[in-house]
Amino acid sequence: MATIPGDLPYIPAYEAPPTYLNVAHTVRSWLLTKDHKRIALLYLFSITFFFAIGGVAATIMRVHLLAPAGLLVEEMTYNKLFTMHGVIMVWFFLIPSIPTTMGNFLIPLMIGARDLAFPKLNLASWYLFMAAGFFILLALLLGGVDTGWTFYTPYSSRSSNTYVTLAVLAIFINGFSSILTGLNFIVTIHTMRAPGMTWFRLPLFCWSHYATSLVMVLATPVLAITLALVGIERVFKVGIFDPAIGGDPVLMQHLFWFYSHPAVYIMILPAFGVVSELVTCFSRKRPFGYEFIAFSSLAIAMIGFLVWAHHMFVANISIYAGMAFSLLSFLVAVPSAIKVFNWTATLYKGSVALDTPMLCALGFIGLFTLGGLTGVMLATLGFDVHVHDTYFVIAHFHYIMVGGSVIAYFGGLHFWWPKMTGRMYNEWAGRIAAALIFLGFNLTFFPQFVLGYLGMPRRYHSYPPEFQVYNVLSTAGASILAVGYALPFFYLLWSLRYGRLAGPNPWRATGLEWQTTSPPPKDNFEKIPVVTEEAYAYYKLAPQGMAALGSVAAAEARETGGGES
Amino acid sequence: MAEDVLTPEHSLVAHQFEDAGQQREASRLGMWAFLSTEILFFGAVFVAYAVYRLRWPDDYRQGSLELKWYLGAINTAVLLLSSFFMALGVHASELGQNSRLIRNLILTIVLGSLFLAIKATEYYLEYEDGLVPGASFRMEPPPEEAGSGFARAVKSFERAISRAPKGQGEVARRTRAEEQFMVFYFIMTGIHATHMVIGIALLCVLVWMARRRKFSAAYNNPVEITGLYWHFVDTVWVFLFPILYLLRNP
Amino acid sequence: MDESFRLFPEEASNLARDCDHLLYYLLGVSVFFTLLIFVFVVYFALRYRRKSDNEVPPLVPSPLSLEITWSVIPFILLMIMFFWGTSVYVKMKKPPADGMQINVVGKQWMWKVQHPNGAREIDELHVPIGRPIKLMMASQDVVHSFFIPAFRIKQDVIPGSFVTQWFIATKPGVYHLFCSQYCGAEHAKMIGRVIVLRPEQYEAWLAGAPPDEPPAVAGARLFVTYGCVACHAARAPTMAGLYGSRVQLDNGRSVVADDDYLRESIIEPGAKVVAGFPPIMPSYRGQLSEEQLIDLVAYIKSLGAGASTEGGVRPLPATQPANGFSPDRAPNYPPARQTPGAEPVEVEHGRLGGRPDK
Amino acid sequence: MAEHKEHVVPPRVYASVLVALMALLVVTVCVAFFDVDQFTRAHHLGTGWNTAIALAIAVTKAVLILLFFMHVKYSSKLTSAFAAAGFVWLGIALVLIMSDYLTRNHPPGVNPRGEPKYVLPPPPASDRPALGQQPGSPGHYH
Ligand code: HEA
Ligand code: HEA
Ligand code: HEC
Ligand code: CUA
Ligand SMILES: [Cu+2]
Repeated sequence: MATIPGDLPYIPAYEAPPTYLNVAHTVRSWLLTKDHKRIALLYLFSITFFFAIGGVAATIMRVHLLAPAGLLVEEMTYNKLFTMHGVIMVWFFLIPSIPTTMGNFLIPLMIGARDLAFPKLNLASWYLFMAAGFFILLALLLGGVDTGWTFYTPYSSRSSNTYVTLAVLAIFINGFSSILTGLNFIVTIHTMRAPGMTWFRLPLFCWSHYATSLVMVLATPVLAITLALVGIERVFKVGIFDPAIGGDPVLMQHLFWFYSHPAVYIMILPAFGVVSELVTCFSRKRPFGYEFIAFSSLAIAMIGFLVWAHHMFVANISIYAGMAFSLLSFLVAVPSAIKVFNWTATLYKGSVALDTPMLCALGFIGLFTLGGLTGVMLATLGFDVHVHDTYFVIAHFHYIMVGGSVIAYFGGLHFWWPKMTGRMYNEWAGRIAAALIFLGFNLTFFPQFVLGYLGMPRRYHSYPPEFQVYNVLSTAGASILAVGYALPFFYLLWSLRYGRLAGPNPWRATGLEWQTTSPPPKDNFEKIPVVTEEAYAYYKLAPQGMAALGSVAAAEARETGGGES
Repeated sequence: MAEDVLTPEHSLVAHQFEDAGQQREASRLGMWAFLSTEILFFGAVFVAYAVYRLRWPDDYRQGSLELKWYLGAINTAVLLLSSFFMALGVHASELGQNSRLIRNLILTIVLGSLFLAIKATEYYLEYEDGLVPGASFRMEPPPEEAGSGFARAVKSFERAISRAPKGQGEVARRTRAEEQFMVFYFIMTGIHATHMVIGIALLCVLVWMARRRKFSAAYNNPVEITGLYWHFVDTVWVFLFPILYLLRNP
Repeated sequence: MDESFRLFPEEASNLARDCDHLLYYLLGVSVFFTLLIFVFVVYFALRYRRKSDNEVPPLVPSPLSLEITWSVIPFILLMIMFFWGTSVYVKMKKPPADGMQINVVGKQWMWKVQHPNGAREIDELHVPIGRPIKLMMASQDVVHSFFIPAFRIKQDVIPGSFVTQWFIATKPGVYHLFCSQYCGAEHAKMIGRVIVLRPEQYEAWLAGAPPDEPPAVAGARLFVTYGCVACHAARAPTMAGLYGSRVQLDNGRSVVADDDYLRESIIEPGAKVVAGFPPIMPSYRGQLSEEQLIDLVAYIKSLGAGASTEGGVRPLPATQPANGFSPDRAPNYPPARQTPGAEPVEVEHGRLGGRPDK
Repeated sequence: MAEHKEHVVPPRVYASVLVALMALLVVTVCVAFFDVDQFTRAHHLGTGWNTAIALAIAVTKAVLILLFFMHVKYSSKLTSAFAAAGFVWLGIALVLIMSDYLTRNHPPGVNPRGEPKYVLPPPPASDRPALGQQPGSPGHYH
């Protein structure tokens, strides 16, 4: 266990020195803050906002698809809805979600640093994000974009008469926000670790964020320039990708996926990190195969760069290239498998507590497995030809992105909520929400696998009647899902005022972030801790040691239903 | 050395760092990570260029032939020289020699601006030749006498240095692929020039800071990392020059 | 069986069976591992539930052998997927030489189909069973994707080049035809029907369809109206025997004159210039529609394949019509969907065929 | 600060690097006006040498700048790793994208469009522009 010299006793919040939250109250102190924890909260508000917009778009789409001819909206409106849904969910919610909120908040805490290496860049990154958000909302309000989140040329550069240029600009700017975040994490993890915090004592959360950051830094510029080229082609009517004026549309797809496949690992690797933390904490075990989990993150990040053309198997690429990319895609499944098996094995002989975060983590393992396995099916050449661009693909990636990343995000949010706010949320509400999300999710997206194999193409505003049953099931699931997502919104807000005080370590986790107060003081630690032990050394604690780890706020909250403070 | 007023070290270290060494390490690593981003930023266009160049080798070569290689060569020399002065500037700052630092930074700025001036001239000549893609791209190469007096002077210079007798028979028509070459030419050199402008702005800030004696042998991170950036932009040009101007053989 | 609870689409081509078998394997692996993980997670979570708040479980060593096992087993299963999937893919991409060529042009938002004898249809594709069909596809505007779920085939139709797809239909019926690549407002309406007929029915249908010029004949006319003959009778290389031959280019390379080369030579003559000829041919980019290009290429192909390289004027085929056609004459398509007398008498209505006409 | 005194590169090194860079610049320009392929083809050494030489010189120049001007030679392994990463990843993009474009239409028969498009040429020597002739002068179109 790592120690802070002069171990802090448990200090109730009202006597505590100012925390990062109440050190200053002005709007200015928030908008110009360089504190990584405050920036994390700024991000939290922003991405929640975007998640709601993306979710509303999804809900409208699902309701619309209740009837074969479509219920609600015009063709073009539907097209703009799924584009906005994809663009916002991917770039404005999921890619920033875990890194910019939990990553920002926790990485310095976990490695025992006072802040990220470049606090100003961190703030700049948020402003870039907001600028990008402004442009994407502007595009939405002016009339929307209809190209799909993939912006394939020549449709995007020649044919569409919607606000493509504006949307492309927004994503361009957003890319730089993402790059700055990644850069900051890389440098922080390399140079700012506390004394004694060697690489193999790093929490797995940091390992996976390190891998994520590499992908952010090395892949995002390619997207930026590709979309810039699309914009240039569109505005100046010159021939870059449009075959009518001398270009090659497939090249655009290559460049787009060179970013966008690695980007899916930007979305999942942080979730892996969160799940590693949750599984270890709630089974009080050192993770099974720590090094394997750590290195598989790096392996996924690396191999993830070599597989992009599996999105283009029917785009007339050379069949040799098809084979190479298929083979490499299979290789990516091996490190993913290692992770899944190691998490499962970590439970073995553990002390498993099924609190909300853990429920999310276990749900994640199951749903990610299913999503990943269907990904492997898609990487199979002969099979992909049939299901490419059908609902099978939609189901695959929602299983990973919603069933995986978003659930992990919710798990992490609940887990670190007491650290961020100092309050416990209502445990039973949390469990109900987790169960609703799990059920609603499966009902929404499982039927889409069948739908996809039956041949229903994606991005369809209307569909043949024999597909209706599955669509109705899916919509029914989506409404349960929506309720599941809305719940946390309320009880988390509620807990800010009425939640039980959490104390520094409500879950009795190891890890430096739990050794400072909740919420942490502005500079994180009174004194930079010195690390003397590996991470997750639960087994070294005697039961008394476990008791000394912290309050049992979590257990009490569970018993009393999280009530008054 | 003696000219420097050494500021106490701790005031230069940002609060999140333990000491100046950590800070230096961090800023340097940060810059290198940023440069790897930049490599891929430029790189994607290079890849696209390579794909198309392989597809239309002749048209792209034809495009190369229409560029003014001597201006490109002069610009390369200018930029290499500026990099040299930048390196000397960093050297000066490492030794804490403030006035030498300022001198070298200013030389770098002057050369960088000269590069941009030459580049602008080139753009102008290309505009007169009808090489700007889009509506003003001319499929027929302009007749020898076309253009402003300046352009005509350049052309006669060109005739003088070219060894092959000109003006025999028809000149090949320009093709769409050649226009595409020009698209890439303008995008690549345009992004590069934008980087130059940013670099010059950073250098100006450095001069301003140096004037106010912000740097010392103990603290010169901004100079060092701006230097890295400048050299990187130079490196990009080192590749742009041959692939755009010099691949003129079949 | 209730229509709406179908789990698998109809198998109506030679490729469908392969794809489905592959699916069974993939499903087997997926279901197995999903269940495995589910079962273990649930079992462990319940079996090792926390008993007391201060419980401290022991350290469980993580043996390397276990890590290796659970890397290697999936790896092996994955490699089986790879080889199996690839073999199916290669089959899908390898058309037999004797295929009957049907031309397909995609445009926002319809599929235009032309049969070898010239018969045209829109958003419908009549094919006979038991015969390899090779689709030669082109797109007039943006990327479309030609998708027949019952055949398990799909091919993006990329503008700017010809793409091909092949299949042998095996089961008479009416099946869906979808456009599966987003292509604009009415992407969801860019759908149609594939009508699979017995060979005799197909012949009957062909005979009943309104006659139209076969592509090669139309191409011959275009060759005249667009002034190609003016040059290609004298100053420019002859077209006879060009298709399939190896053409020497002026940059020292050589290419095989395939469909795409012919297409490119017309659209972008400067891209590959034949050795020994001046690059004087004008570009026809933007002047010829994809259909006209297909026609021209068909015409050039009809002039014979081979490796003849001697120059000289070769005669235009006898079918060459009189001059005087307006090149921009609207193509004379039969009205969509009302192919008279073409409705097959005894097509077993594919169970998927319930889609009403738009 | 005494414990990690940075390596200070003497200006003499910079000057020699500059000289080398300028020399390479002159070489690359000169080579561009000389049709190397003409020579190599005559000796069965393949084609594309002009491009190869130009790129090799560019790489050399870049390496010189990186090593000396940018101090990679004197920096930590970590710095070199990040300096290399960008180039390596660019290489990935280039190689894998080219793996598609260069193997299109292979093998014969598999892709309906026929045989490999580009076949190595043995062109008649007389067709080529004379040595040293300005490429692109109208003459090269016969
Ligand atoms: C977070 C996002 C995310 C993640 C992590 C993944 C992960 C994977 N994806 Fe997915 N994918 C998307 C998001 C994601 N994908 C999106 C958004 C699209 C659609 C884009 C669009 O067109 O709009 C897509 C599309 C997509 C396609 C293209 C489909 C098409 O359009 O035709 C393919 C094809 O190969 C694919 C494959 C894979 C593979 C092999 C993995 C692997 O990484 C999965 C590895 C994981 C496992 C394999 C599970 C765990 C393993 C075990 C439990 C062990 C047992 C395993 C075996 C024996 C195999 N994905
Ligand atoms: C991170 C990524 C992400 C997430 C989280 C989701 C979430 C969901 N997606 Fe999304 N989806 C994509 C990424 C994502 N999707 C992408 C990339 C595409 C492809 C786009 C394209 O084709 O270009 C796609 C496409 C897509 C389609 C296919 C459209 C088509 O092809 O025609 C469908 C259809 O069912 C769908 C449904 C859903 C549903 C029901 C959810 C649900 O999980 C959403 C549930 C969320 C809510 C319902 C919001 C709840 C929040 C609140 C209620 C808070 C309250 C707020 C306030 C009070 C302010 N999605
Ligand atoms: C002004 C004269 C001219 C006209 C008009 C013309 N061509 Fe050509 N064409 C040429 C010349 C010269 C070449 C050989 C040089 C080259 O490849 O560009 C050529 C080459 C070709 C080739 C490649 C031949 C080979 O041997 O590989 C094809 C195919 C072709 N033309 C088709 C057409 C078609 C179809 C049209 C009309 C739509 C047309 N041409 C109109 C002059 C012309
Ligand atoms: Cu055509 Cu979608
Ligand atoms: Cu992918």
